[in-house]
Amino acid sequence: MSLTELLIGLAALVLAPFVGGFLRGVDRRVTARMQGRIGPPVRQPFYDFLKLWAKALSLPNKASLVWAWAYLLLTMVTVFMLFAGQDLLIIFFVLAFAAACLAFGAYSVRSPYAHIGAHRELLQILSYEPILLLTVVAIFLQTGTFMVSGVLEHGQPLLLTLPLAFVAVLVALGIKLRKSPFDISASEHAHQELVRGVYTEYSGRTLALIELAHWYQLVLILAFVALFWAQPLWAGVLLALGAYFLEFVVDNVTARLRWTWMLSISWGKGVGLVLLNIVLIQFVFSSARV
Amino acid sequence: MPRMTFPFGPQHPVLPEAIQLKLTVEDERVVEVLPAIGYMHRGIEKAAEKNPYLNNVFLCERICGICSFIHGMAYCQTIEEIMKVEVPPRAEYLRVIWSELSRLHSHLLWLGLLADSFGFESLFMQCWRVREIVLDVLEMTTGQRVIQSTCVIGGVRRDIDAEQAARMREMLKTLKPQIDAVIPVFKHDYTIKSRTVGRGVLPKDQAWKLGAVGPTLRGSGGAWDARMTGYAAYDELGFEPMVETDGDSYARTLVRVRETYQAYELVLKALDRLPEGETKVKVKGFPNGEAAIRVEQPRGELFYYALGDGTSHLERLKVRTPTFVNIPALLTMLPGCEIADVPVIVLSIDPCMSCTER
Amino acid sequence: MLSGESLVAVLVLLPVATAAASLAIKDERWRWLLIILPSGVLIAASLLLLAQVLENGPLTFTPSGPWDSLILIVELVLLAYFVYVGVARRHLLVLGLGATQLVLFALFKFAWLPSGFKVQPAFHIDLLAVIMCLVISVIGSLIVMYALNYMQSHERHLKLGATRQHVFFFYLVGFLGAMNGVVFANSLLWFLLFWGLTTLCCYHLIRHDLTDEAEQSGLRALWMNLVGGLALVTGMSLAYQASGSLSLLDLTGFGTVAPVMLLPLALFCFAGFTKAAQVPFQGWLLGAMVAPTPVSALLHSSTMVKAGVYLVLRLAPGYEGTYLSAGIAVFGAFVFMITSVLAISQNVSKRVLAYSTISSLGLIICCAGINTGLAIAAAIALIIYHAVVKGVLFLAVGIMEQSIHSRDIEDMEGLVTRLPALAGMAIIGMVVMLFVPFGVLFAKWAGLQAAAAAPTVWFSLVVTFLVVGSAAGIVFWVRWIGRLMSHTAAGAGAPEAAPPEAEPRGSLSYLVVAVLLAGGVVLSVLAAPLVSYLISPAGAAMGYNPALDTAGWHLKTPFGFFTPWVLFVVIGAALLLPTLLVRVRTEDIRPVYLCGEHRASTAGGPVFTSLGDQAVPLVTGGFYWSRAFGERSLNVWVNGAGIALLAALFVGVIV
Amino acid sequence: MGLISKARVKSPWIVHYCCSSCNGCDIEILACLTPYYDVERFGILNIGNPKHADLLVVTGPANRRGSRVLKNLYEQMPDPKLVMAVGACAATGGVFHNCYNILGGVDQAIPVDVYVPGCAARPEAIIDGVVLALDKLSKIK
Amino acid sequence: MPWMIPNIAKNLTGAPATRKYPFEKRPYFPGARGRLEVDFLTCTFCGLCERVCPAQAIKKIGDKKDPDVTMLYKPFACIYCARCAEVCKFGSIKIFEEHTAPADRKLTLGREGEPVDEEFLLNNGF
Amino acid sequence: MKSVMETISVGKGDLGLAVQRLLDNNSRLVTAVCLDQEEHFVVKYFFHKEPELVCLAVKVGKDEELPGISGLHLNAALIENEMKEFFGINITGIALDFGGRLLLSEESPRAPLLKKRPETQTEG
Ligand code: SF4
Ligand code: SF4
Ligand code: SF4
Ligand code: SF4
Ligand code: SF4
Ligand code: SF4
Ligand code: SF4
Ligand code: SF4
Repeated sequence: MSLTELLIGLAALVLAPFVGGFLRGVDRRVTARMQGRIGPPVRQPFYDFLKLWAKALSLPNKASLVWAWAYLLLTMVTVFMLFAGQDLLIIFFVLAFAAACLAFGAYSVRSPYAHIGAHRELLQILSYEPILLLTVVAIFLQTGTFMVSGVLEHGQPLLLTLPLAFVAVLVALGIKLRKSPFDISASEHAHQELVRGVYTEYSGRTLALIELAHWYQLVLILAFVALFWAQPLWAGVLLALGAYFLEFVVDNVTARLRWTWMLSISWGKGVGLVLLNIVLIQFVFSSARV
Repeated sequence: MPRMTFPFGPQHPVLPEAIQLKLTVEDERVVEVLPAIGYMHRGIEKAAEKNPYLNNVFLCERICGICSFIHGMAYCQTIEEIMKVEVPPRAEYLRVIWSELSRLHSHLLWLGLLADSFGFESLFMQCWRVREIVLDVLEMTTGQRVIQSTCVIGGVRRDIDAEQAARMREMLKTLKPQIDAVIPVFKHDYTIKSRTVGRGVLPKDQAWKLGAVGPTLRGSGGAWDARMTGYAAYDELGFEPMVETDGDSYARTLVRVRETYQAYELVLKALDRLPEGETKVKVKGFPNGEAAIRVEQPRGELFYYALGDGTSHLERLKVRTPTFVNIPALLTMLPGCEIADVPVIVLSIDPCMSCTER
Repeated sequence: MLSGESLVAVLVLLPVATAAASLAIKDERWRWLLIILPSGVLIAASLLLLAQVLENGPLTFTPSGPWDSLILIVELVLLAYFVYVGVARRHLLVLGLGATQLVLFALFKFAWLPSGFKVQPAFHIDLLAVIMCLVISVIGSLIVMYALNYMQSHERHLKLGATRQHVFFFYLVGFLGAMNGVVFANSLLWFLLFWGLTTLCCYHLIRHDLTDEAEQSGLRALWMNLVGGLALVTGMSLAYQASGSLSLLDLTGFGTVAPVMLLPLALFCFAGFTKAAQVPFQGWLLGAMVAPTPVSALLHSSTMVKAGVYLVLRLAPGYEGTYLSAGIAVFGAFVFMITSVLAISQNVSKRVLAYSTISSLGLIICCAGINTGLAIAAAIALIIYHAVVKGVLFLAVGIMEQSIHSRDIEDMEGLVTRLPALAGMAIIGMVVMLFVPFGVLFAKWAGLQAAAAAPTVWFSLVVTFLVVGSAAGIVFWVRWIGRLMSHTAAGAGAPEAAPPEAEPRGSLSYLVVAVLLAGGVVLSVLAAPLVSYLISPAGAAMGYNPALDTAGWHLKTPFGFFTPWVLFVVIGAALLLPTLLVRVRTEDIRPVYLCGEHRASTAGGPVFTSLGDQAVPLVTGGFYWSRAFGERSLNVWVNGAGIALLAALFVGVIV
Repeated sequence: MGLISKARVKSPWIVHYCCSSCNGCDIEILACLTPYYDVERFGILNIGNPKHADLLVVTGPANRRGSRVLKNLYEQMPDPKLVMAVGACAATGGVFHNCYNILGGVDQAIPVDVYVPGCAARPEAIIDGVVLALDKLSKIK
Repeated sequence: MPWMIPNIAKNLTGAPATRKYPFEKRPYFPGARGRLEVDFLTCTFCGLCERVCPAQAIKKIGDKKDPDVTMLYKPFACIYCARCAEVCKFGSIKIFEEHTAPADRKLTLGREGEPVDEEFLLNNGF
Repeated sequence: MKSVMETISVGKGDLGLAVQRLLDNNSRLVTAVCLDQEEHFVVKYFFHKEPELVCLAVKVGKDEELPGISGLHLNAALIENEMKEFFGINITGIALDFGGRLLLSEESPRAPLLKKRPETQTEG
């Protein structure tokens, strides 16, 4: 890791919450507009965060505190690693650890809603993890490296050769962002049968930590999407924002589905698409391989 | 297999009102449901004995705030029957208009809540947005959005004059295309169908035997609607019940969808044929005798029984609401479904605990 | 310093001698002494052997003396004994397989091999063998020590009249010797004997409790392993016919192999699959759970199944670049995935562990099949880490089982408050098993990269299996950890949390678990030196290019980069920060959300008010999705697919 | 004071409990969330979980079972927290004042900070009530 | 899935439906029952309104001949049914269209339309 | 006019038979109303007999038992529970007995709908 990479990574750590919070604000605003409402101001997530931060401590037990912190810190590591140009596989392994910490936090309390939420969270991991990892492999097959820095140096936009994988990533994105139809373990929107699922037992400051971690995660995932058109950078940013917008649309035109359906979509269609894409590039673009 | 037993309610974001379902699940599958109710019980039947009978109109309206007009009307009809009051025809028509407006807003409200129960937030918003127009019409014609306090014994307290009628027609005209825009989503959307088709199936004979009423019964193919008895002006307006045969949550949705249109048509028809004349007759004396009345609410058949002994206070008032008899049906639908289906199936009978428990 | 030869003698014969002695001695106190002392010697000897091999390179020798004849006699007796078991237990499969193997072996030895045929050298001990020996001797000895405590309680629970521990320790300790023999042997004739001895020990250990279930499981293990034995004998004869040699060195002889050699190699690998309980032979390992826990621990972590993967790995240079290699990779990856998925539906702790073992072995086999320097390194790393961590988990579960009298994960709910030390160790063990930056995942990472870099269309299938399998792994491990952790804190309306049960922290079995766990963590931290001093050289000794660069304690492949220590720091911070930053008072602890109907919880957990204002205890059982992932719905497909893949393997090899 | 206090005022999350109300006020509260009134403009979210909420909105009079639930919910909310009683029932029992299972207004069970009159309370009145509640919130240290 | 798209597309491109209350107040419908005012000066203390009030939100304290006779009105108990206004022969009860303002105390209005203190209410069993 | 009603008085013992006869006719229970008439209860069972209502009236002494009909018609279970709870009327054999805790809670008045409730009750 070079010094510049280190600095970029650190800068990302500082900036990501602002970008993530802002994007969440945009999300809420645009969603409101799609619903014919005015919606909250774009800076709303920051108000929410500060308010939660200043609430009195109230916990179901001490362990949940540790897991909330672990969730945040591990997520921050992934953001740092991505922007410092590190190994994509490791990034997603760490991300899985982070997601597991969220589930651990929910499991650590004997609470029915948190438990069911955690069980469903596991199913979500089961759904998106293969897509993400396999996509990383597909990227590797194109670029010959697992390193983000290497992917950035790759001249050609990945989207051109990995269109199917990109579609699958959009599915994973929806699951990761807990957007309808995949908001089964915990919904951003409260009217869900699990109350708030994995977040049910958190409150105040721990909830703020989790919110912060979500902002980081949003940045991470969108940055990963941007890798599909890494050069020039603005194209990648546009691509990521476009994908994000697409998630709003899908969120607003679908009902929440059951987990069986989610699994069959993500394994059947998601993993299937990436696999197909890999096979395709091995046959069609075999000359492009490094 | 390991089980989980936990309370679903009384405070739960997807439950419209306070009721607790004690759920026992295996994995995501519900194996046992026991309802714990009484969170909404007030004692209205007793209070109705303590109040002068004329005041009870306002009490009865507040048995439920959603179709409050119909509750008030049912009470009035019961007393009118005991006291042999002839309600003027214009009042009968006005009663139909407000009843059907109540149904219209109630069904739109329900469609929204259903959408909410499977996380279709934008659809919920859209339905409620459309519903606001109906509320505006109600507010304009009765003075209040949700609890109208307009029906009284002997007729109605307010009239719809020509100017209001014109404005009402205008507002209803803007309503139609908006309803048209949301209904196809319920009918055709893949995700919605996958959440409702085949979920919470209630076969026809079971629906009948368990006493199910309203869209719950009609969704299972039972062709019974209390409006078929032709109270108020339904006789003259003509009325056919809306029936679907599949008996699942989707069928119940379709029944309500069709009733939404039907209510809309009925309002316009009643408005067109609104006879001239008095809206209210003076009522003298105290009720002496008994009567039982059935009217159709958005959720189904409502039953009122009153017994008067010739004093200013009733001897007994009994209200049996549609949800009360739909609960046994609900309890047979739930076992075997997934946790995620619980809110959808519960909502599919459009439960109203506030009137169930009175 | 002792000579290499004598060290080998110690490592193979000392266990045998100890075993024999423990059979004779029934006194508890003496047994402790008798077991602990040789265990120490064994560990020391394996370390010395490591030093030797690191210094002087592979150790190759043939012991002098009439060993060959002895081996032959013991082998014949062993096979005859299997036949006897088949007869005595009226088990046709055992009988048939034993008899066939006996006949085939006798024919091969007496009718085919020229008399006086000798395989030189009998032993070839390279770094891979030493690593295996370390795993066997160190972890194995620790497990044996653990068993001392365990078996006492076990027999107390069973209320046995006369102790049968001497028999138990006979097989348990003898097992270690046999295993060391397996990994040291170069002569296939010797190899076959040690291989058969592990089968024997395994059979007796599984049926140790002598219940019906134990007998059945023992016999199942026996016949399945005899299938492997038969494949081995057949392979031997074919190999001899093709190459005229029975030396593993020749078989894996560097350079290209003749296509005719592929079939015997495939048969050997098949034998390895049976021993490693790969689909469709997973049944014997699942059934082996009926045995006392030290047996399971031994079978799963350091011995038996490891012999299977060792063989496949050992032969890897032999089939490098062939159809067989690709087939093995696909097969291993498939097993890795499908057993992980099956584990999701399991609520019996030992079954979860068993499936996870099979799954990990599948991954090792898959890596062997990928057959590049990186993959081989990954495979070796996995063998090490898996052995250590699986040891921890099995031993911890063993103690749990004796404390709570159940092996059901459901009954382990909230064990962190009841048995904090033990549950804590188990949780850390599972985390080490599952997440970066710990060793097992490092190996998985390397394996995945190796698979992705293997350049044929086949490997996209392998990669897909691998990613789905690792996701499934997260599900069952995290859920299990969750079950252990789930508790109601004191202050959340609870009068006081139930006091933890008395945990005998100082006892030997706790110590063993702690030592193994510490080993797992330390080895994870030391992943870089481990790779550069042991794993890469071991691969190099087998003829692979070292593929991992460990400069600056990073782990670097040609295409990826991993710095474990950063993550260790973060995890440390995550644990420390909240403890340092936040003061939690009891009054900050709130009852859990129960829709507004919670009541003061009892020691048994939260309570809510329900029907008729009655208090109802909350029940939070785990989800296992058995309709979707259950054995009942999947087993037919799983076994079918396993058989199909194996068939494809052989068909491809033959054609 | 300052930033935190502003954030509190800008981000009131509500939990709603329907305590033997007639539903009239409940649906008006819901209507506040929908496009025509859209209280999310003020950062209001109907979060549905007392542990996350700042404002407990109660409709309907306190009946016997309901007041038990109310106390539980109130206890689970972390400070600072407010209670808003919506409708005549929630304030005094309203039309149900003489029902035998009714204890009276919500204040019979938990302390109430803001009362919103009406039967049913109009969305505008509810919004006014929220504004009043936020005013109180801004004064909490 | 595509069935909702026209709706959200229309919403996204059109103006939001939101009434910007409290910044913009829309006119009330004539005849809406929002706020009650009892004109205690024209009131004759006949008590009719008290008798018809379903919520007991309006009450006469004392006898007509009593010099201390007063009317009490509880806007927080009132269900705005307007029965009282209907029966009052003296038009002493007026209904306004805008709603009654929320407050942090349940005010009871007395003689001059001023809040009455709690103690008085308690003493008179109200 | 709106709903025609025919009332049949039946004895306590004949209730089951009468109900069964109605059910065989594809009628179903709409609800039952209990009336407290000082020295006895009158329970009126309203049946839906397309499209009219039929009322079976049964007179029950205050301390007599009334056999429940929920065995014949599950639909009646909740109604019978409620009557038992509100009036203290002794209905036997209810299919699903909530034991007086369906709507009323511990602290609620007992049998609140009786005209003259026992002195010990707290006023609601
Ligand atoms: S569903 Fe409606 S009534 Fe129920 S809690 Fe949510 S907003 Fe309130
Ligand atoms: S007589 Fe009775 S009912 Fe009539 S006004 Fe007086 S109190 Fe009311
Ligand atoms: S059924 Fe429910 S919504 Fe309809 S009037 Fe009765 S209480 Fe109201
Ligand atoms: S579970 Fe307990 S009692 Fe049973 S064999 Fe194991 S240790 Fe003994
Ligand atoms: S105040 Fe009126 S509308 Fe609101 S809940 Fe009470 S009775 Fe219903
Ligand atoms: S007589 Fe009494 S009621 Fe009439 S105006 Fe005078 S004070 Fe008022
Ligand atoms: S409006 Fe109705 S509730 Fe209010 S004071 Fe008048 S009569 Fe009473
Ligand atoms: S009815 Fe009118 S005049 Fe009579 S007491 Fe009431 S307000 Fe006064």
